Order: sequence, then structure tokens, then C-alpha cells
Amino acid sequence: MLYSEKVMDHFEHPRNVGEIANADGVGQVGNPKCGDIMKMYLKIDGDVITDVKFKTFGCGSAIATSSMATEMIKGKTIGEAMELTNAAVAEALDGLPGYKMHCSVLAEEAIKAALADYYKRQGKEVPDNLKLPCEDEEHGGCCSCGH
Amino acid sequence: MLYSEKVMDHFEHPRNVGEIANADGVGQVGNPKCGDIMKMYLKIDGDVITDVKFKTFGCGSAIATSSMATEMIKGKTIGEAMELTNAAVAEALDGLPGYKMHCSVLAEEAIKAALADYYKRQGKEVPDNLKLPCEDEEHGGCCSCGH
Amino acid sequence: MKHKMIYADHAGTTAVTPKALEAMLPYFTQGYGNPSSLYAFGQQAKSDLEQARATVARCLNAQPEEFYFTSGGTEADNWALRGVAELMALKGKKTGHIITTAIEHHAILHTAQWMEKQGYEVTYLPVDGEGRVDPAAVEAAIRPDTILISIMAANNEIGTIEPIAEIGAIAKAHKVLFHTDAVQAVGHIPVDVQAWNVDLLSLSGHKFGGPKGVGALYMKKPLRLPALIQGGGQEKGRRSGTENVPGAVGLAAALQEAVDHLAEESARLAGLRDQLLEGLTKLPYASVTGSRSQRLPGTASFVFEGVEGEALLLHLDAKGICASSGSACSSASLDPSHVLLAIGLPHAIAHGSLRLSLGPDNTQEDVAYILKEVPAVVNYLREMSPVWDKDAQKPTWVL
Amino acid sequence: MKHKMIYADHAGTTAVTPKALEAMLPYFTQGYGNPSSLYAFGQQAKSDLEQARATVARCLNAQPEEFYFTSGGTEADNWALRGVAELMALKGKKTGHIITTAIEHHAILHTAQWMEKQGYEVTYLPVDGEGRVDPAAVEAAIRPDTILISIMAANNEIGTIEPIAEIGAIAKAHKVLFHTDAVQAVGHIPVDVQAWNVDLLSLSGHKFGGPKGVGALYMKKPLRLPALIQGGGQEKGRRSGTENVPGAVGLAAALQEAVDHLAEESARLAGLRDQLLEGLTKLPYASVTGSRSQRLPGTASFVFEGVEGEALLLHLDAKGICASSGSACSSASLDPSHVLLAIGLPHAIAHGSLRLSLGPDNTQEDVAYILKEVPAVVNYLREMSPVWDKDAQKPTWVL
Ligand SMILES: Cc1ncc(COP(=O)(O)O)c(C=O)c1O
Ligand SMILES: Cc1ncc(COP(=O)(O)O)c(C=O)c1O
Repeated sequence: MLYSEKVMDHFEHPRNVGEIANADGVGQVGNPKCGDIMKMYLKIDGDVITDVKFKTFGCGSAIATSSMATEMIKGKTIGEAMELTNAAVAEALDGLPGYKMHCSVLAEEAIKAALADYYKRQGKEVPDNLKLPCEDEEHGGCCSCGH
Repeated sequence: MLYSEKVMDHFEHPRNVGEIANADGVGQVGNPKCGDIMKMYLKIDGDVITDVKFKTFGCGSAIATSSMATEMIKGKTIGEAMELTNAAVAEALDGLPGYKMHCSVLAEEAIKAALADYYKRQGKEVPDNLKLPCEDEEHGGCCSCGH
Repeated sequence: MKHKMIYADHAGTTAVTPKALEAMLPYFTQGYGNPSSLYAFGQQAKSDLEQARATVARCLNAQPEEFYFTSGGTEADNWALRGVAELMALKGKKTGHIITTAIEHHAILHTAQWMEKQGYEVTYLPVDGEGRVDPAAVEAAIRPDTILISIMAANNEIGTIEPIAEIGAIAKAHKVLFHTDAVQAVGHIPVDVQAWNVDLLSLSGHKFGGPKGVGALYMKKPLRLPALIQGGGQEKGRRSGTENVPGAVGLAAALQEAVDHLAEESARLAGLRDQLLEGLTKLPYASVTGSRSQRLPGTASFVFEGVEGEALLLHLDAKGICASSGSACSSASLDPSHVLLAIGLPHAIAHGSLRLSLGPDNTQEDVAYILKEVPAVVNYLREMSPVWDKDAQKPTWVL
Repeated sequence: MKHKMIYADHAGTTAVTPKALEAMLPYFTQGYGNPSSLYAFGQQAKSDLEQARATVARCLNAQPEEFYFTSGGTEADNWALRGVAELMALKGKKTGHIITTAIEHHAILHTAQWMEKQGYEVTYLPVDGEGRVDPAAVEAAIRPDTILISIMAANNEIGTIEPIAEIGAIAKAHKVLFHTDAVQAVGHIPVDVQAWNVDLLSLSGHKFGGPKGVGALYMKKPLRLPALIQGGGQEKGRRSGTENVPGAVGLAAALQEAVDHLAEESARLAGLRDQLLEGLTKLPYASVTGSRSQRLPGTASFVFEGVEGEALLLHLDAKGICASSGSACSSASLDPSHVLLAIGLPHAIAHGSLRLSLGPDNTQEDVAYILKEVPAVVNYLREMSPVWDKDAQKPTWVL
């Protein structure tokens, strides 16, 4: 099969879909040209991510990685969330086909973008490791498909 | 099927196989290198071919054309036999595959060689139309396979 | 519980029809003789192979000697392009110009790109918004050094039928060789190589109820391309390899069957297809790709803004619907289909494509089910899409 | 009345085994999904295809990713030669030297000759009287610009097995790519790509109970030849065209079956074969062609002086025996087989060749019947041969 059972489970029954009305941090990455856009909403209480939601336009693995990533940071501290790597998300899904790994990169970046937004809203300086390689591009965010 | 029914009939039940002990003319054409040798024996009474036999080393159509050619000249005059063309032999067999037409040429030539031998034995000059294109080659006769 | 499977990807591949399978079966274990062998058992296989060739020729208004069996449409396409180039090279023209279109199957496009690396020049003609090539543009592109025009008879992604007969007339008038990739056309619309004035035509068995792994290249007499695959001299020396007799027999049986029922079956399919085209474009920001009038009878194709094709397919799969997004072959690529871009769609929209291609096994009930499920899935995905405005029912993007 | 048919041309082609057919059948009408499609129905076909690839790999001690399915042995052979040349061209070596033998199948020979026209130099190594290549001669032929050695594992006409492992070691030591056409070997003798040190190996399904029209090319990792047939990117982009799933599955099933029974079946066949070799050489001026010791288990091959092969075959056919004279493929050619000439036979004698190749369906009774009928036919034809001296029982020719 194309995807692991875990991927299919998260794709067919994605966790934490939706928006958070009064989010403390919102980040969007991806590019419609590439067929993948992820938007993350964070509710943060003190140091802890108390709630997280996402909306994703993208393929099966884009939706599954969004879902898995939200599960992995919910209830975690900001520090822990900052540490989340795309490899960890992919691993938690029992792997992704090679040409779909960019989706897991997108999930990592969406979280970082939302955290960066949180820092900004708080008037704090954005930590270096939350800066995305091509932050100032239009449509907000990186595009691994080359556009 | 590769060959017509007529070819197969003459191949499986060749007419006039054998030798004639006191033949009046004997001709052999072909070349073992090419995989085809035909030898014709003629018994001639006056102007008439009263008996004809052949021996052939060669493929299915070589044997069938030898057989058919002997049938076509048996009882005929020398003049009539001289007129026999390879096309007529092939036609009498309901045709031959293109790449086997050289076998019918061989049959025509075997008859001509036997008739030429008859003229020689009679001390007569060999008519021009009995002369084969490459008569003086070794192994007696032409080889359409290029050797 | 999962719904029974509805196979709506007939442009991707088809089941072998029972008749075609029945025709093939004896050749695996009984009439398995090698057609190149001398004994009657082999000659029988040879004669059955020739029968199959004659059937194919009859179905397309050609002569049996004009058909060469191949391993499929892809090989036929590769052979047509490379073969013409090699033929010309043998005549002293070591380079030259090829005209094709931007919407060809990759079997043509990748071969054309390869030929560019070998020094050939290739013009990739644009198409209009419906995916139609303009015959006048073909004529305008012809140069003194043009060695070949290769234009598909019908597009595999959007179902658009090209004006092949018009292009054929132009090619003939300019004495330029003309190839058509008719893999999607043969067995689905009337194909007449003489009326079309084509010199070369590719077809593939599994697109019309024949087996996979067998196709054919038509070469109009006296055109004879040098072999792409050389060896034992089968197929009159132009395509070597022990002949796939069951494959050729199955292809011929399926083609005969398709052609026998072409009129009624294409009318039936067009009726079902039109229901899909109308029904699914009732969704907002949903549109048909390809031509409305010049369209393969079984192929319905769409884009739905704000959703992504793969996600759509996977959800449809979960509901038992087999469909495709762009060409089946390109599903592993990250770029949206070159065809959808060529008809002028922005990338973002092209990602949301869906192709439903119907065949003999599809019924009115299937269509009703599809008409219920596709909107449900599109709405569900749009709900979770960050680029869809639920209230305004339109995408948030400005493209 | 005609005797029941005895098929003794297994080196030409084989029947699909019941097991292989059973394995294939579901893929025509049920599991017909396109392996490149996304939905589970297509992915199932993909996974079955990969299973088939894994089976093939296991049977030859290779990795699954090292096998690419093709349309047969001929395509695999063409691809190996042209692919290596193209790979080298991509690295800047636009010409080069190829080493092969004088007794290869035409799939190799004609491709090699074609490559000579493209500017490559080809050494056609001679063989000894048994058809064996001398590994030392291979080594001596290697030049700094040698890009490929291609030597068959076993010869199709005379059944001689070549010293592939020795040549493989030489190729490896000299860092020259080594291809073997193992179409006659796979399924018939143990084949181990690692022990043999081959970089490339061709095989064909219908030579060991699989279907016609499917084969494979092995490429040792990390070697990756550019595609010969380009398009939709199947087979990891190296061999495009919708995958022939039933074909691949049938090939794998047949190979597994052949390998499972290789030891006992090859011993049984060698026993029958040896009876033929001994029995038929009791005729005067009859001899075995090829090696006695290094010989395919099922292949018995001869020359009978003073008779011509086609006539022999046709008479045997009339008696229900299917046999071959030289390669099946070359039966329409007027020249005797290049293999028989290469082992030093004069033309005249080479014309009198006969190959009897046995398979699983052949029995002791078949062999007894053949041992009765072949001498009868040879004697009959010699009787009517102008080059046979009946009294002396020898040919009249001095060659
Ligand atoms: C238009 C077109 N050309 C060529 C092909 C290639 O055919 P095959 O996959 O049978 O080689 C296809 C289908 O895949 C096609 O739709
Ligand atoms: C040694 C050898 N190589 C290559 C081939 C070609 O295989 P195929 O006819 O299956 O393409 C054959 C058989 O015909 C063969 O015997």
C-alpha cells in the first residue's frame, strides 16, 4: 500500500481539525502552487500548549502529518514543541514514501511558524531555531516543490 | 502453414526419386554449402523424355520442386522441357514462400543441366538457353545463397 | 461498511473482457507453439497471430502487414519517434525538427525530450483552454527540416479529442510524416487510419479490454521504420522477440468486441459521463477540464478549487470509488499535471483535479453513487482547507 | 495415423505451467488494477508485482530492486547493450569497445552490429569446437576503452554452458561491466548473480514455463542504466509502460517452480538427453554439437551429414515430433546457423543440424519414440540424397 496504516488512520480520521477562535499563535506554511498549505492554531497557557488545531490543503500525507504533529505537541511545553522534528513526525506515522517526506517538513515548519507568531504577539524576540529558511517569501513559507 | 498442401504432398510423397542406371543425361546443380543439391537423370527416346528421376539434398521445397519438376517434364519433348520455368514449377505447387523461390530456380537449372549433358553426350552443341549463368563454377552449378 | 467497488478509472487500465480472456486462454497451455518454428504446431500459432493482426487491421481500416505488435502503447510511441529519426538518419538527415504538443503522454514527451538531447529540435505546440490543438498552428510550425508530426488522438487526462483528420490532411499536403498516439482513442471512438491520413499510429491493448503488455504500431505502407528492438527477426525483422501470441490474440478479440459495440456503448457512456459533468459542476468553483463537445465518451474530468487531488482520491477509495487525478503514471510526481497547466490552469487549481473514466461495467447506479459521494468528499476537504472560505463558498486565494 | 505430439522444442518456447497460469489468471479479470494508481485496488496490484519481483530476486540470489521487468529476453538484451553505451555517453565516453562472442543470440548480435554502425568497436570472440569461450581470451580482449563484456550463460542452439563465473571474476578484476544473456540458463541450471559476478543479466519467462512477452533485466546495485523505453516512469523510471502484472506474476511463479525442482528435474532431463546423445550418434556421420560435459540438461543437438535440417524437421513433424534446427528464430534464413559455423562446422554439415530440447512433459517413452523415428527419417533422406553414398554409408563430399 502507498501509506502505512497509521498514515491512513490519521488521514481518514484526522485529529484536531479546525480553527481556534482566540489563538495565541497562528502559523501558515506552504504554497498553493505546490498543492500543500498547512495552518496551525495554538492555545498556550504559560509554557504549555493547551490546545492545537489545524487546517490543511494537501495530499493524504499532508493531512496525516498535520494531524500527527498536533497530537505530538498537544499538552507539551513550547520547548518540547520546538524540538519536534519532521523525522519524528514521519516516524510516528510508521514512515512516509520518500517523495512525501516534504509534507512532514511542512508540519514541523507550521508548528514553528505558529510558535514564532506567538513570540511576536507576546512582544518577545523570536528564537533563532523558529526562523524558517525562507520566511519572507510570498504566500508565507517555504515550498519544497520548487515554486 | 509454411507450405501449401501441394508442396507438402510432393515433399512427403516425392515422385520419381532415384537414379537411372543408363541415363541419357545427368545434371547436378546447387552447392552443399548452400544446403541444396539437385541431381536429375533423364532417359530420352528420340525427342521425348521417357523417364526422369532425381536425388535431392535440401529443404522441403527443394525436394518438392524436384518432384514436381520431374512430373512436369516426364513424357514431354526436349523442347517442352527446355521451356519449363521455375515460376511454372512454383505455380504448379500453389506457390512457395518468397525466400524459397531459389529452390524452384534450382529445379529449372537441374533439368537444363541434364539436358545440356544429353546434348554433350550426343556430341551436339549445347543450345544457348541451356547454358547456366555460372556453369563453370566448382561443385557444378549456381548457388543463389551467395557461396 | 465499504460500498462495493466502483471502478471509474478505465482510462488508466481496464479488465480483460471475458471474450478476450477466452480467446487468449488456449495459447498459454495448449497452442503455445513458437510462431517462428517450422512444425505445424508452431505454424498454427503463427497463423493465429496473423489472424489477430488481420482483425486489428480491419478494425482500423488498414492492411494487416501495416501492423507490428509491441509490448504496449509506450513502446509503440518510443518506436515511432526514434524510428522516424533513425530512418531519416539512414537517409543522411542526422538531425531535424519534430512537432508535437504540450499535452502528449509522457511516452511521447520524454522521448521527445531525449531526442532534443540527441540534437533534434522539438516544437511543443500549445493547446487552447479545452486542450485542442489548432491545425493552423501545426501547419505554421512545419519547417523544411520537419521530419515528424506527433499529435495524440485523444488526451488521457482531460478526454479531449484532437482534430486528427485535419492535421493528417495538412501533414500529407506538406509531405511530413504524421504519427498519432491513439492509445486513448482506439476502441473508444471510430478510428480510420486512411480517413485520418496518419502514417503511424500507436495503440495499447489494456485500454480497451485487452491484456496489459501488448500494443501495436501501425505503419502506413510503404513506410517501414528500422527496429527499436532487434534480434531474432520476428515481425518481419522490425520487432524482434518471441511473439506474445496470447497477448496479440487477446488484444485483437477485445478490439473487435469494442468496435462491434462502439456506437451503442459510446452513446451509453456519453450519457453517463454527461450526468457526471453536469452533476459535479453544480458544486461551486468546480469546473470541467477539456472539451465539452470533442470528448471521449467515457471520460469526465474536473478541477475542484481548494481541495487537493490525492486526498480526494483516497477518500473516494475509502468509499469504494476508483478514480484518478491527472495521469495514473504521474501520481508520484509533485508537480501538477502538465496537461492541466497546458490548458491554462494555475498550479493551485490544477492540484485539485479528478478524472472519472467509465467503462462497460459502469451503470446508472454507479453514477448516482458517484454524484452523491464526490460532493460529500469535496465539501469535507474544503471544510478542513485553509484556503476555502466556508461562508462565502469560495477559495480565499487570489491567483 | 499420426502419433500423439511430442514437444521437443522447449529451448524454443514452453507451455505455461498450470501453476503459473493459475497465478496469473486472477490478474486479467479481477486484480487488474494499474499498479501506478493510488487507490487500494491499484496498490494491491503494485504489491503483487513487487512480490513477483522479490521472488525472481530470491531465485537468483539478488535484491528485488535489482530487477526490472521487460517484454522479454530480447528487450533485456537490447537494453543492456544500448543502456551501457548510453550510460557511458552520459559520462562523456561517446564511443568504446564491447566484447562479446560469435555465438550469441541475435538479440545481442544484431544490437552489437547496430552499435558498430554508431561508432562502437565490437570484438566477437571465437569459441572452441564445443562452443566454449576461453576466459583467457576474454581477458586478453579487454582494452582501456572496453565498456562492456556480454557473454551468454548458455547457448540456445547447442546447449553449451559458458564459464560465466570465471569471466565474471575477470570482468570484476578489470572493472569492466559484465552482462550475461541467461535466457537459456535461468530455470534450467543454478544461477547466482553474486557467485557469477555479473552486473547485468537477461532472462525471459517463456523459456521456463512462464508466459511469452515478459522478461527481466537484472542490474547489480548501484548500477542503473538509462531507460530504453521512456514514458510514465514505471519500474522506477527505467522501463516505462503500464506494468504487465499477470505476466510478471506468471514469470515469477514459473521461476519459483523451476528452481524448486531444479535438482531432480535437471537430473531426470539429463538422463533422457544422454540417451538421445548416445542413441542418435550411433548413426554413421552423426555427431553431437556442443559440449558433452558443460551442457544444458534438456538440450540434445546434432548434425547428420548428407541431410538437410528443414527436411528433417518436416518429416519429424509429420511423425508428431516438434524439434528445431538451429535457432527457431533463424529458420527463415538461408545461411546455416552462425553458432554451428562458429564451432567450426563446414556449411554443408551445418545445414544438417537438429536440436531436441526436452522439458517437464517429456517421458522415457518420448525418448524411445524419438530414438526410433529420427534414424528412420535420416536414413530415408540420405537415400534420396545425391551426396550420400548408400553403400559406403558416408557422404560423397570432400569438404
Ligand atoms: C495517451 C497514452 N499514450 C500512451 C500510453 C502508454 O500506454 P501503455 O502504458 O500501455 O504503454 C497511455 C496509457 O498509459 C496513454 O493514455
Ligand atoms: C539465448 C537467448 N537469448 C535471447 C532470446 C530472446 O528471448 P525472447 O524471444 O523471449 O525475447 C532467446 C530466445 O529466443 C535466447 O535463446
